[in-house]
Amino acid sequence: MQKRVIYFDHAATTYVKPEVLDAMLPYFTQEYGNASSVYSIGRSNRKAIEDARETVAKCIGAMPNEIYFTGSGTEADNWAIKGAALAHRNKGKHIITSSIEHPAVLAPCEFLQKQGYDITYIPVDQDGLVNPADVDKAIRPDTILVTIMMANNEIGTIQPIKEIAQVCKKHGVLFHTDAVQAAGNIPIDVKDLGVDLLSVSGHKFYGPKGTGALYIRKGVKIESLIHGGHQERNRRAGTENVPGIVGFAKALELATQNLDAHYEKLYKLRERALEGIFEKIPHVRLNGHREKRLPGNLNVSFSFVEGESILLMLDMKGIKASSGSACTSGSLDPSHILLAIGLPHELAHGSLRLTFGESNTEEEVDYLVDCLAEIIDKLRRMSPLYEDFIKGEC
Amino acid sequence: MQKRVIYFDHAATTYVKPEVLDAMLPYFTQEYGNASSVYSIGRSNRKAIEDARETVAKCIGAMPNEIYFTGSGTEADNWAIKGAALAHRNKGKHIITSSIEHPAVLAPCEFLQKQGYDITYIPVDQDGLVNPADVDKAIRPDTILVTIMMANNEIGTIQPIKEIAQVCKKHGVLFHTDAVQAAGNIPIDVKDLGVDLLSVSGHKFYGPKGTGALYIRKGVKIESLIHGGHQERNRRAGTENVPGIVGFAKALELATQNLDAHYEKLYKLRERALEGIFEKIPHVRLNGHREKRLPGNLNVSFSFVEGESILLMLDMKGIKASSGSACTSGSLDPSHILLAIGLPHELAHGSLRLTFGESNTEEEVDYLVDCLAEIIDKLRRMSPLYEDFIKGEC
Amino acid sequence: MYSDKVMDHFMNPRNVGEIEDADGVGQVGNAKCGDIMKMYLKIEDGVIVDAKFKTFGCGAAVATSSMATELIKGKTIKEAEQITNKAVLEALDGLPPVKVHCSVLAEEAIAAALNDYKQRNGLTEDARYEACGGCCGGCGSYRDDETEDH
Amino acid sequence: MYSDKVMDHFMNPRNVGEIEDADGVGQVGNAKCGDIMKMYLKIEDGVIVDAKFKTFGCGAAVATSSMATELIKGKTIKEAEQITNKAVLEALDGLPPVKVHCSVLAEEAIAAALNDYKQRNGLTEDARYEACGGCCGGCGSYRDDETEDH
Ligand SMILES: Cc1ncc(COP(=O)(O)O)c(C=O)c1O
Ligand SMILES: Cc1ncc(COP(=O)(O)O)c(C=O)c1O
Repeated sequence: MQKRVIYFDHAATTYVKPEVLDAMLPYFTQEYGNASSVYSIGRSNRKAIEDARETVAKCIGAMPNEIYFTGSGTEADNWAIKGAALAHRNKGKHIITSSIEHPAVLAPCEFLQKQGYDITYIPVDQDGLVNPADVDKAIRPDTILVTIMMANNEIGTIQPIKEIAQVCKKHGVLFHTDAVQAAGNIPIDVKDLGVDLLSVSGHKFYGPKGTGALYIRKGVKIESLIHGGHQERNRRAGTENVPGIVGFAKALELATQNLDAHYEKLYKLRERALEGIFEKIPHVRLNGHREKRLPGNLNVSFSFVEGESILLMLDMKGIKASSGSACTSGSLDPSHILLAIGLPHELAHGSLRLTFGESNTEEEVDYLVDCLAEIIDKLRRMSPLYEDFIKGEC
Repeated sequence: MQKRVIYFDHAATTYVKPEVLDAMLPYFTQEYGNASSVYSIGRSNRKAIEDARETVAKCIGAMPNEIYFTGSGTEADNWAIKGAALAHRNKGKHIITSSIEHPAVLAPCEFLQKQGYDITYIPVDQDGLVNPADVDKAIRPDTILVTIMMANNEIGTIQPIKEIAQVCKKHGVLFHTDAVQAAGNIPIDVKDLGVDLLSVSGHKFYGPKGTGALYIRKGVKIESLIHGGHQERNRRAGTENVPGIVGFAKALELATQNLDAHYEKLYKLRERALEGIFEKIPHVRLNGHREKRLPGNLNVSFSFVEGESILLMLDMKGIKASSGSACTSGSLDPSHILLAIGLPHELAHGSLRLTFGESNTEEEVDYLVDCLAEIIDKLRRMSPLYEDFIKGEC
Repeated sequence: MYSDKVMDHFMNPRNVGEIEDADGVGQVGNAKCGDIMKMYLKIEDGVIVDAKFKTFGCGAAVATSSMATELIKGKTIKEAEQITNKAVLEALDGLPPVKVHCSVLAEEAIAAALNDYKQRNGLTEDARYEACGGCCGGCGSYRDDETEDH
Repeated sequence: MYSDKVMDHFMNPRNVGEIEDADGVGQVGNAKCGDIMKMYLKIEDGVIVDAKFKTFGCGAAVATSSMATELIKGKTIKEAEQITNKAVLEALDGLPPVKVHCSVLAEEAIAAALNDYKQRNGLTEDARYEACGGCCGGCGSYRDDETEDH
């Protein structure tokens, strides 16, 4: 019996679209030359890379020579943060970030802290929003970098990036944004946003894993993270992953072309799920901003139950989702993001993230809602917290 | 008219073997779940990664938990060198390397030099060999790392890694070797070699580009290069490139299984080319050690002519090769490796690297020799240096 | 990640519920850490004739609760006191390293319920049983990043 | 990387060779840098009636030598002196940035040969013409890592 599989975890990773894989395939077995070679097979690879660079640039409003391909979104984040920190340490060692960043940003900041840098974590409000005025206040004469994500990976909240960029510009401080979750889901125009550095990751928009890119505004000084050969205009060494780069660009191109339809579709699925859940299940709360959020992101907390249990039971029904519960992260604490928006530990443990994608249907959403109602009921009936709550009520 | 293509540049990069691509394909479009997820689609990815790790470990005589997947050979080299430098800086800041390393090793060393580290470059003899006694002499109380490549990318010379490792062990100094060119061409057993750190790159043994691995001996302290999520046991962050990892392991497994036959085949092609060239073309010299060299590597210098010109003319005949000439490297100097073995600039500019691979044939080699004889003759007839030489002779 | 046994005890937990007139009740863990186990025992002539539980927690927490109640049913208090977290682990065909603390929690929940019984019956001098706080990591179940995958 | 014109002039270079009784010979560049151009001129009544070259160097070095000889043949000395590296570049439909110095070298080679002719005929006071050393980068052809691909 083939079990039905319904994938609601597109923020974790997406499948590679067939058109994307098709674009990549020739570069594995046929067009495999080294892109730095003088001979013709290498030159066709060089052209493929430069075409990809142009495509990516166009998709985010940059110039081709402002795009640098990396091996992941995490590498792009590490490069932006450590590279800027190293290049500007003579000016100062103060970096500002937010309390709800992805580990790909937080961990480099913590690393730098151990190297003698000073990190300020801007808090967020109950919806997960950073207040640009807080950034303004936090900037000091020795501030060299502000890094605040464009859209959050767990609660989907979209930050006022343009306003924060203006604050940074006013003070002459570099601004990096982690747009890994934003790319392919909402429009990105680096010039309009006014950012200096911006990271993206291929496997979040139906491109291949192990690919990413860093936008570096022309004129921005930044040290390399990976030193070696002359690739990527001397800034990111290593034989170019040609199929990966081609697939990355193709995926971003497809995503950008269809952005409105994509947004509309995911938004509808999200709202349908949201309404269904709130209608059928009591004691639930929405995490993240009601409107300023990624179209495909739904994050809710169910009182009295724990997230991993929900995930396992959903999995038995063929539904794939994720949670901010400690039990699923391999760490001992629940999601720092959910705590940062003020959730008590219990509700953080009881969170469920559903992230919708292009192949999901309304029927799948309805099935999800039915399953969830049943699962939450079952888990609550075995929860001592629910028992206490009910007894307290009567 | 479809032009014949003969690829003699396998040290630059290889095609992906069909079996390798087949192993990768399911992970692009079907098995795409996040390997860190609790649900079943993610778990099958986790298993694929851990199976790959076991395979790679077996191929180089390591334990699975000593293998860390990276995004390239360059990243593995950077990680080994910068990671060791950072983790051991309290002991000292002296690093020893050789004068013929790949930029993926030299550039991180130069970077560290700018950060206040002290780098010693061990010279090589006319065959490109490092003398372990020189390493012994260079080690100081503040030496924290020795990094010397296993086999050279240009001249193919194989270093006495085991002897160098013994020297390092005697002094209690960490030893890293860049085995990017060695892997898949000669046997590697990390325990027998006695190395602490060893880097490899997938696209040099018929695996995918954008993949690599670092062997870190259990117990070796090393700082991360890419910080973020908990992947690779907290040591190399970023969503795992599952198809890449699977392809990397499959390729290394195939290469290791067939190592003897592979060696024999490439060795024969190399010797045939070598004999043909020396028979038909005067004023040529072999670069690198006559015996202690990679089976598929042939590097020769032709007096009075320049390398890029040779490559272009070979390309017109459908033959793809490479050169240590400055004109092909994008830098202003010819190969530092050829200069390090004592070649005058002129001969370094006139070098040609032919690196044979599994799909090459004897017939192709014979065609190469004929083409080369013709091309070198043509180029010499338009060379003012050859004119001077002939005039000097009579 | 979980064995079939664990998944079976998670999806079809045995002995879920309360015992209205329980002879001993014990609760360990706390919501902050994501695991709470509450154990109800019915004890007759020193023998555990019934056991039920309620658990807030992950799959492993539910499964270990279920297995623990199964293991102690029909046992004497002495026998039940000798059931360690290892026994629960083995009965479930093991747990991932990061989940081992759940089995410790189960052992503690039994102990807490038994202690409650003893106290009610004047069989112990401890005013309060010192249970494991339930907050992971305190009981030797630390992840070893060097040597273990998780 | 190279235009069709460059490849044509590289594969089928015009005017390769020596002129035994040349009226002017100039050589620029050096083996260290990988580029040497030697230019032979036959000059009659102030007009370049023949030009030949020998070049050690990359594809661009050969092609610019070839094109340069083509451009000056039939020209007066004055006209030839006004042929800049830009003219050579344009005639070849351009060169990659890292190869622009080759066109400079070609301009210098012509100048050196013309200078040799003038010296032999007492038309100049310079004892020795100061040619570009040929070592890349000195003539504004530096790579700009910020803005240009190579
Ligand atoms: C917001 C955010 N930043 C960075 C990353 C890191 O991207 P990757 O895992 O592709 O390296 C992710 C996803 O994992 C993310 O969601
Ligand atoms: C000896 C050596 N080390 C390191 C590298 C870097 O590997 P990659 O380009 O795959 O990052 C290469 C090849 O480019 C190499 O030949």
